[in-house]
Amino acid sequence: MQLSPAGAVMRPDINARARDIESLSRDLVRVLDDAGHAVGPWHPHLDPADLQVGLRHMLLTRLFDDRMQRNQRAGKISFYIRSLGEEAVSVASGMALRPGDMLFPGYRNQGLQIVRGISLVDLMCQCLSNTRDMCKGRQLPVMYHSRPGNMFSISGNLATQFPQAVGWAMAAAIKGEDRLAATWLGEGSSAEADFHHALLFASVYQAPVILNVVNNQWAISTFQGYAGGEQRSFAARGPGYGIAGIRVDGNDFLAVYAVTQWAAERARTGAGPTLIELVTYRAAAHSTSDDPARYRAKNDQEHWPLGDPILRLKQHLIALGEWSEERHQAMAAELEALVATSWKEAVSFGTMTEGPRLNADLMFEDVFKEMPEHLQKQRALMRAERK
Amino acid sequence: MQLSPAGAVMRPDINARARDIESLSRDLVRVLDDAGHAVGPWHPHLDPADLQVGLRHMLLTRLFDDRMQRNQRAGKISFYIRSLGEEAVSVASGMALRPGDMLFPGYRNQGLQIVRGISLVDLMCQCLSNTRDMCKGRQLPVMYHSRPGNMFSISGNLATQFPQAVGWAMAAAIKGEDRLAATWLGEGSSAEADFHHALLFASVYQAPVILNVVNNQWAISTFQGYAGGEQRSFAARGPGYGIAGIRVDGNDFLAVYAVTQWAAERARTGAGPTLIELVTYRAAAHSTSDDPARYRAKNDQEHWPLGDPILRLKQHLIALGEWSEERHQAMAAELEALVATSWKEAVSFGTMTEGPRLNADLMFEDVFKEMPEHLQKQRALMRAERK
Amino acid sequence: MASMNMIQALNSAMDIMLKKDPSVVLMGEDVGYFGGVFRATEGLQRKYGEQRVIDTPIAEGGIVAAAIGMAVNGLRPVAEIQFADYIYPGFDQITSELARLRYRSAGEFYAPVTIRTPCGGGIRGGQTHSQSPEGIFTHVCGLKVLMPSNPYDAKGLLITAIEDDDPVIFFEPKRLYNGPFDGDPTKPAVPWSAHPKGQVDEGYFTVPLGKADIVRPGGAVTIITYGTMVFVAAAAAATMNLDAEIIDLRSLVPLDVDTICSSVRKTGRCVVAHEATRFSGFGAEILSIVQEECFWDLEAPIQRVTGWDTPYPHAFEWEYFPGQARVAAALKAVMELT
Amino acid sequence: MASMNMIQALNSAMDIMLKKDPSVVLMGEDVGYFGGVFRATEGLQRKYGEQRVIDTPIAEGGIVAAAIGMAVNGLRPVAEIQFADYIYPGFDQITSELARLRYRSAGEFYAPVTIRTPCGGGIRGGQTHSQSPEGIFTHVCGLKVLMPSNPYDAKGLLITAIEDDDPVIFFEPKRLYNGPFDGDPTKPAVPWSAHPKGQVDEGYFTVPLGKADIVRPGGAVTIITYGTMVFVAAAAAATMNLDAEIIDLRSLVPLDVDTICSSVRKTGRCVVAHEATRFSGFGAEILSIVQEECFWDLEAPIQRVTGWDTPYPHAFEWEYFPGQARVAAALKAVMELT
Ligand SMILES: Cc1ncc(C[n+]2csc(CCOP(=O)(O)OP(=O)(O)O)c2C)c(N)n1
Ligand SMILES: Cc1ncc(C[n+]2csc(CCOP(=O)(O)OP(=O)(O)O)c2C)c(N)n1
Ligand SMILES: [Mg+2]
Ligand SMILES: [Mg+2]
Repeated sequence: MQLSPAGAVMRPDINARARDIESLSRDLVRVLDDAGHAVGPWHPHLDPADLQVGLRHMLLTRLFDDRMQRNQRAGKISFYIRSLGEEAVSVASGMALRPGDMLFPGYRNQGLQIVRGISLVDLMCQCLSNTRDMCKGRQLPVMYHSRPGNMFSISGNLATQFPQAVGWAMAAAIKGEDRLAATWLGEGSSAEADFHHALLFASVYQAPVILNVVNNQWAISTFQGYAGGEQRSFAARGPGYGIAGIRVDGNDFLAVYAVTQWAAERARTGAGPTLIELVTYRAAAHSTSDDPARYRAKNDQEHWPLGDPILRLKQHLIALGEWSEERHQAMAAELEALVATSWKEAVSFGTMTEGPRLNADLMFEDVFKEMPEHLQKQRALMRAERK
Repeated sequence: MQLSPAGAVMRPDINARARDIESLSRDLVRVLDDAGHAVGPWHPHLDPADLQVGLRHMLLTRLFDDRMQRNQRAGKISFYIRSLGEEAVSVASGMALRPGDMLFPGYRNQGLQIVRGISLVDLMCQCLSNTRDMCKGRQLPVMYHSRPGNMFSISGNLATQFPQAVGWAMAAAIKGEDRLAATWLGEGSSAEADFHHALLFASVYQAPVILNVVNNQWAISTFQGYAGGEQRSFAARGPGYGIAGIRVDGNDFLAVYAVTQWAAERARTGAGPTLIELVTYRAAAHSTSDDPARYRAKNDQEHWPLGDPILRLKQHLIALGEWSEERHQAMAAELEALVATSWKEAVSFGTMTEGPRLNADLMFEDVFKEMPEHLQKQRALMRAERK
Repeated sequence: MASMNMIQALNSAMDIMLKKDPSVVLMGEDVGYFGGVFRATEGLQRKYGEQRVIDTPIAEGGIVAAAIGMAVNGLRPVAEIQFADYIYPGFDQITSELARLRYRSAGEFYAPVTIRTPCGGGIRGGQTHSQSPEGIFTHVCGLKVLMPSNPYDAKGLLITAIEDDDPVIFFEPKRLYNGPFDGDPTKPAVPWSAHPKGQVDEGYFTVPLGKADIVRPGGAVTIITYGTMVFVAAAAAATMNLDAEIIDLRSLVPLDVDTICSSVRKTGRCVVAHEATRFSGFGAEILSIVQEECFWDLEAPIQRVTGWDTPYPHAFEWEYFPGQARVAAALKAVMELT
Repeated sequence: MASMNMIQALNSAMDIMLKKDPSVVLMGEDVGYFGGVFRATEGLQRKYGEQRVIDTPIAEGGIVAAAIGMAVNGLRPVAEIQFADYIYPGFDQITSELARLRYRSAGEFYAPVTIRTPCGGGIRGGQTHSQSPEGIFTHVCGLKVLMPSNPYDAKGLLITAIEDDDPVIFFEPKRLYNGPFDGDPTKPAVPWSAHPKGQVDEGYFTVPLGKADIVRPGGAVTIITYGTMVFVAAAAAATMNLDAEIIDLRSLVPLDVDTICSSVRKTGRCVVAHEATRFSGFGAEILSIVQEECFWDLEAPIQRVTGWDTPYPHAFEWEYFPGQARVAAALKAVMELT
């Protein structure tokens, strides 16, 4: 993999023309060097307090994931997908955007939910399909949404959110709002037609949108090469469509933050859309239904050069004198406790096996705004069956 | 529009890596200068006899088009699509390929049919849906095919042939044949998902295929900008996917021939696929159902810098001392006569209004290899109806 | 009241909604500057600007996806798919996304998108300009599916569709754009100006979803149909001097089961007619419902009149089209006249 | 004879065809090195190489298109769509191209592509891993549509499909991969080894297309079903001590109308059962044909047993699934026991 040293990549003006900054799609923007120092033109110069918030969000994301994974193994939920090793991808870009910006996430962006302050209990209740499930029991675990949080409903169908985000951004422009849309998909999903439609429409209408390809090297069992990643970076698709493409170290909190901020300013000032490739690594199995031992070497990750986003930001904060092992332990313990109490509360609203259950009548609602006759009839039959 | 002077663009080695020759996707390969001389590294040094054949094919294509247009106006056929001004796009690339190479054309590539020697009578009978129609009356005019001619069935659904050609080429590689596939679509059609799938699969499997985007500036009423052409050349999509992209003057017979030959050698030697953008101009209406006066200036074409492919090749041959006005007149007269006699023969097999008609039973054949019961039943009902 | 053909009626509906509701936008291939290949959006970009009437790339999947995103951001997109035969590249976004969004987000997100698309044959369009795929969409829960048969309904239903908060697939039988058509291509074309349903209120009005229209009341047999076949069926019954009750469904989803069943209970005989292919076509659902609801009232088996189970062949358009002869055969059978 | 579950039977069919015919290739997401998310192609890439068992990008539209091109060049691709819920991105290439190629080229070109895809619910897959979209494909003329319900048929039909020169959409009810399922999730799972249809010839054999299987002969009522519902229907009838004739269609297109109709003529009563949603589902076509062909033999209205017209909800899987209770209700009604 082509790595640029930290600080080496230029930071062009936010209204640079896509064709003049193509090298960004081949380089790799990095800010944190191996010693944990922030260097180069992309250094976002964030307030230490913000960095600590970022660290907290990432750690909470990981602890939440760990707990949910165990809950799935314990048969409490049917399915789960972790974002282990990819926490910076969601947390840093989420923090670089404004609350009013609309997010169209994929299923591995739980860090965005954390950044947007969705309560753990709400997330857990969705995974439990219980009486407080925001999806009323209709979706698989992790398929969250939040209208107040400006986070679009996650689809089980890969990549569909990508061109939808562009449409949302086109509407923002039509309405003259300065809100932008940001969306994420995996490098494997970039093979779907929706990816092409998103780039094309973003280019033709110069929509205020940020298109993020999370290149975690794997798509279930297939390496990124099967999505075209061997021939060319995913960021390089951008210039091909006449939109800016930029490749960034997805495990470098500062770099992801800086690049997202740059792209957001471009979008907000009418300089056009940006395609960001976030280079990271799927450290865990694809999902709780998957066993990576069947298709990749156990030590595959050890060869991974970009490290752990949490450790790297922690190291940086310590180097700044703004953090310590002790404070880190304390925060970990606090967050562990938060996750534990949240889970206790969540299960009080029911699990797959115990406690209150959703009313099955809900199955027939929201197919349409008003329930048509044939569904009312079917609901009645269903009730009769359950007697 | 970005024009390079004739002879100015470098001709890289056929096994150059896509990433090292990206400039080809921005430049415009041209061989014929304004005086009609062939210059520069892309000069294919064709035998004058071959140039005369090319001229003949292009002129025949145009005269065939003119005649079929008039036949449609006269109510003899239901619909027609001309390729006026784009004759070199099909004729030159068709001549640069081998008879064994498989062609997946669009509906405006009649020049390929001429190059492959499909008889005018066969083409006319298809347009007439008459008793000798190769499509047995099932397709709109111009939706030709020829298995012996290695030309795939033309679809009314835009762009679908693009990834199919890649699949065909993948199979050729799997079978270890050195045949390649070539396909064409319009710049407007490049917006369809199939275009993306074709580039992606061609890149991932390094298939021996030539992907041609015929940029004739218009897609019915919309300018190429609506397909993303304003932001970037269509050839530039190639490098984004890690495949060679090259932009060529589509009205320059020699340039189109040379570029196609170069791409064919790449494919045949395993150097990978090539995306070719053929820059040309749709001089006529989109089809007989269209009236361009509603959406483009009458004199739009006069501003077109790349001229008429037939006149340019004629001028070149005359400059070579290999052609003359007299010979041109004679050839035109001969071809006019050929078209006229072909039409006479074609109509003897029936028209929409007169002469023999296809047996309507044919409607039920070829839905499946063998006719299933329900279709036999429906055929019987249809026969009863017609009594 | 003004005399309008179906194109003018559709244009009027969109014009009125563009004026009435700033969130309404039109989009599609050639719909903007040009006004659409069938002229349905003619003049509207000039009147409302490029931000409201949008030319799009040739990518039906992208059009539907963008429309969904726009709708989620508060707009009411009316997307034109140039021919129903070309709706399939958008099928995933329609089926997996547009139809499911409200459900999967428990009502927090929804996309009030209307997809207009010309369907049906009889215009020498061959197999890729003649299809009637409505049956497929009636099987996708979460979609409303409409098909008007005349200018008045076209305008009223399109306005209703645009204002509806659920996604609507709006099929336009293109053979009826310029006039009613009784299935006989040899007869001179009749313009809408000569037909009462061609008299259309110039202002805002709506036609309700889920309400069928009894085009002709009758007691002998019920003909359930929609789109192009409405006039063909009427003509066939008239020629046979049959006192047929002819029901124009207009709305396939939701379906007006009451009107259908009370008619069949009255007549005891039923023919279902559409232009689409027969096998697993929408006629099968109608027939099934009638059989389930009215079995004891049926005096003869319900008959289906449809296109054949083949693509729509360019040369055999009229052998393919379910014309009066095919309707007559079904009526004979259901009336046990044979 | 060996005891095989459905996955092993499918794997055996592909193994045999890869060995027998060098033009057969397998392709799809995760099918190669990994052997497929349901393990159907396990070990085959190791055995036949990357040229014959091909991992593809995640692009169902591209997979189908490439398969068509390969088939036109003389190969016989067997493409796996990881879940039937994800077949829609390939819908245009399937409907406009794969199904129409032979017709539009008057037989000069055709594409013998088999598309395998797991369908149906009962595995807690939620709305995007549980769909049964077979009805849609039965409406597309030019496609053959199959759905086996057991290992023996799965192997024999898949071999037949691969050798067939027409395109075949091959649906695999994933709930039946590991064993027959009577609709009661609380019962311990039964393995195929305990079932006669789990005894499968290890060699080459075929099961003919268009031939339904009379799973249980009977005289009181005809139950026409396929896929997951075969065992549910049998169990429900057994519990009611009904002498039901149970027909497993196996092949939806072509459809075995003779077997269906001779059974209904005999029993005079009919229930149609599938897991897919009801409205415009394939059950409507079956019901229609029976009504048209056997009207005078029917002693009671034909009943449909189906999934509800909603997406397949994660939390209400068993309230959604057409289990024994729903079948029993239909049987009661058709037997006029109520
Ligand atoms: C349209 C569609 N096709 C296939 C699938 C099955 N599927 C779910 S996740 C996945 C892999 C996605 O990989 P990638 O896009 O790289 O995301 P990652 O899992 O690495 O985050 C596949 C094939 C799906 N959900 N939707
Ligand atoms: C899938 C699909 N969508 C829309 C159409 C209608 N249509 C036919 S030709 C055309 C314009 C194509 O323009 P372009 O690709 O540039 O080719 P050109 O006509 O310029 O040669 C359109 C929109 C179609 N045939 N198929
Ligand atoms: Mg990935
Ligand atoms: Mg064009």
